[in-house]
Amino acid sequence: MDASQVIFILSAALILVSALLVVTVRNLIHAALWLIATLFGVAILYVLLEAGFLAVVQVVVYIGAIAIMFIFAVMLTRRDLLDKVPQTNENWPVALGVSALALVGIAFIVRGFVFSLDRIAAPLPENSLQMLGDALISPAAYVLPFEVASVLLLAAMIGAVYVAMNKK
Amino acid sequence: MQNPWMYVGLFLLVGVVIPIAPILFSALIAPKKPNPIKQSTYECGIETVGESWVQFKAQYYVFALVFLVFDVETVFLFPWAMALNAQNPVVMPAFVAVEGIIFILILLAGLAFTWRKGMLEWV
Amino acid sequence: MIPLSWYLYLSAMLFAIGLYGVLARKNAIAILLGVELMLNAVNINLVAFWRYGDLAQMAGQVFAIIVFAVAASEVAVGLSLVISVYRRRNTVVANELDLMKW
Amino acid sequence: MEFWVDPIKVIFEWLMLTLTGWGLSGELAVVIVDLLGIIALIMGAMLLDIMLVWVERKVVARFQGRLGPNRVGPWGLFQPFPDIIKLIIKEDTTPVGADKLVFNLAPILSLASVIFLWAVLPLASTIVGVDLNVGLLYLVAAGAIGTLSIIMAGWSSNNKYALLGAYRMVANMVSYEIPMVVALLIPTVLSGTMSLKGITLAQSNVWFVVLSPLGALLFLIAAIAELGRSPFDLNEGESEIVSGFHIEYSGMKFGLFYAGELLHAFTFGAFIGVMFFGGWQWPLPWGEKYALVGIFNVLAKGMFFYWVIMWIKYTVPRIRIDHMLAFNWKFLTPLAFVLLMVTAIVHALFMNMAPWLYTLAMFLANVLVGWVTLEILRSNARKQRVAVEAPQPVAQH
Repeated sequence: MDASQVIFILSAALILVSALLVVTVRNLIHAALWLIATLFGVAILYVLLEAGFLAVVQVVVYIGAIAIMFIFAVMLTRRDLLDKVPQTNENWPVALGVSALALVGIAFIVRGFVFSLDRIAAPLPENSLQMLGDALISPAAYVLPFEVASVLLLAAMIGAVYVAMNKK
Repeated sequence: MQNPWMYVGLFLLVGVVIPIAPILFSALIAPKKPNPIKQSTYECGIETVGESWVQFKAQYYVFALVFLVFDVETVFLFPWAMALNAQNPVVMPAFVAVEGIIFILILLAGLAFTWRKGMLEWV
Repeated sequence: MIPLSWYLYLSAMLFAIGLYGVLARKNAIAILLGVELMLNAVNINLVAFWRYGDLAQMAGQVFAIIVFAVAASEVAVGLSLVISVYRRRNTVVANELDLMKW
Repeated sequence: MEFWVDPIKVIFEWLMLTLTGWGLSGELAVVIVDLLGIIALIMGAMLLDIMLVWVERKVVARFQGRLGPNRVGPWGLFQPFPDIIKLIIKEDTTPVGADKLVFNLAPILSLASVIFLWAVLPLASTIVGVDLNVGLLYLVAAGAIGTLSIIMAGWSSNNKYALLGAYRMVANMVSYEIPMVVALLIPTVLSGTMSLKGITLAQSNVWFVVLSPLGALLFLIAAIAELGRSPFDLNEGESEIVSGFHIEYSGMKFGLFYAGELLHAFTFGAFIGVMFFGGWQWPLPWGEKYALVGIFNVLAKGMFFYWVIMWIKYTVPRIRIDHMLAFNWKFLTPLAFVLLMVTAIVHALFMNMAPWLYTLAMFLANVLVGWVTLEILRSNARKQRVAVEAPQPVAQH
């Protein structure tokens, strides 16, 4: 067991425990804060995968914007009643069954993969960040998703602003 | 130093521990004589009415929303800015710049829409 | 070194937890929290496959970034629907939004 | 002689030799030495922070025609220490209904988010905590944690004013992150790297403030808003929401918020120096060669911009909330994006030309953008003046 495996296990534990708390705690603000812990754990995984850019982006976008939006929305819609009563609906056992089934199913698929699961990552080229930039702008690669992403964001912004608009 | 992120991890750990130290130290030596008046919510001496949660302007929300979209946009722009300076460019720099400008203009259209609809006003 | 399968199993577990959150939670905002967990599970998979696959292909990282954009859009629209509903009907409980049921 | 060129490296090697001499494995020794270095760096930053309390009080006193602290030690230099002792021995109250864990976590994260910034601050050519290839985004990420801590503080205090402070934080301070990030994109475009060391090295001929004066100005304004300092201190607003999010904090926890704010201002000052004013390479020469001179240069720039931020803070009154939001979304953000687009296109067209031509084109493009902005502002102001000065219908009797 080397250092990276220890870090992986620790961050996996952080991710899973806080994710479980996200879906179980009654106080929604706490759920949002646990979500932040999960997201931070995922950022550590990205670092282990040597995708430093994505790790930092994870913190900037998820923690800096998305999680804050969640906390904000909870503060906006908070009814005190909601913190005390159970937060799950009546068919939660079904939900548990379905998600357990999904887990088993995915695990089954993962086991049946054609390529070797024990493969070890090849050493990363020095300029992977530059490669990402090149991939995003080169017409042979992903310039279309790059531009479409901005259209998606535009649609989201217009839609969200339109919905949030007070029609009085 | 093999991996810079190892250093960052250590730094984050120490950076969180060091602010905890004075709080713990203070908790050890500071007096502790709580009473209900001392612990009541501070509202300039007037007694608190109702809960701390009060209705507030949803307008705050619209700004957070526009912020969210633009924040994600900047993430796309950082790799673009680096590609603009590529040593052996796959694409002509001017073409790269134009791609980024199209990207920005599409999003500025969203800002213009919000502006025109009067959602940026603080009423 | 960490084998690829560890990441895949972890992401499967995260996905299952998120799915449970989506299906079992009452509060609409909590449901969106579950969706975020699922999207993160997907992202772990994408990046892991990039790292263990062909490194010259940046597809994994590019699509992880696109997933960020999708997640942000989903949160923006989803939460503004929730808030809009809350302002009209004064509830965020998904079961109580049954106007279209009949 | 070698010691004065790079003392840190000499000490590092000496420690490594000592530790491996004790029989430790190489990797463990590296971790231990790194840990010691980190603690030393953070302690240095905290010591600087303590002195900033004195600087802040002394400078504000001068701005207001007072003397400021002058009893404890020469020029009141030791004044911060009694301040700290007072904060430590003060009783720490927690309001009823507060969310204990979140309430206690918030000040820690607030100061920690500022300390995190020091990991990537290039103090000299050889003394960088760590030279991340995504250093600029790391800055933004640390800022995100700071924002989070303020929202946590505002929410967990169970206080209406604190909550209002948190709401304002989200709407105002967070909004200014957009022009700030766009202003960070400009050095990235110019240097082609996100590493702060790379950005400093790219300025060895021409500083980026010459290439993009508007970018530097935008960053300064957005940074002040991001710091939550006056005139953008709406989330504190002593006179309206009685210091907002940290209203319920007392003792050392308040102290951490305060220390975080001061150190944040200084650190951002240092980053302005690094990103637009050539980092360790100026005002003293030999900054490139001698590490200590480089550190002096960076800290001197940090102190200068800290002073500029203070100057603005104690001169300009607080901005009204609608003005502040309009200023960001209707002026700063569009201007930042236009500037980014112009910078990108000029960079793409002139990057292979002679350096002097490139510099000239960049500078002129900035001047042009600035001039057009001023013209638009002027015509807007003229329209508003005409509307106000138009003869109002007088009531007929």
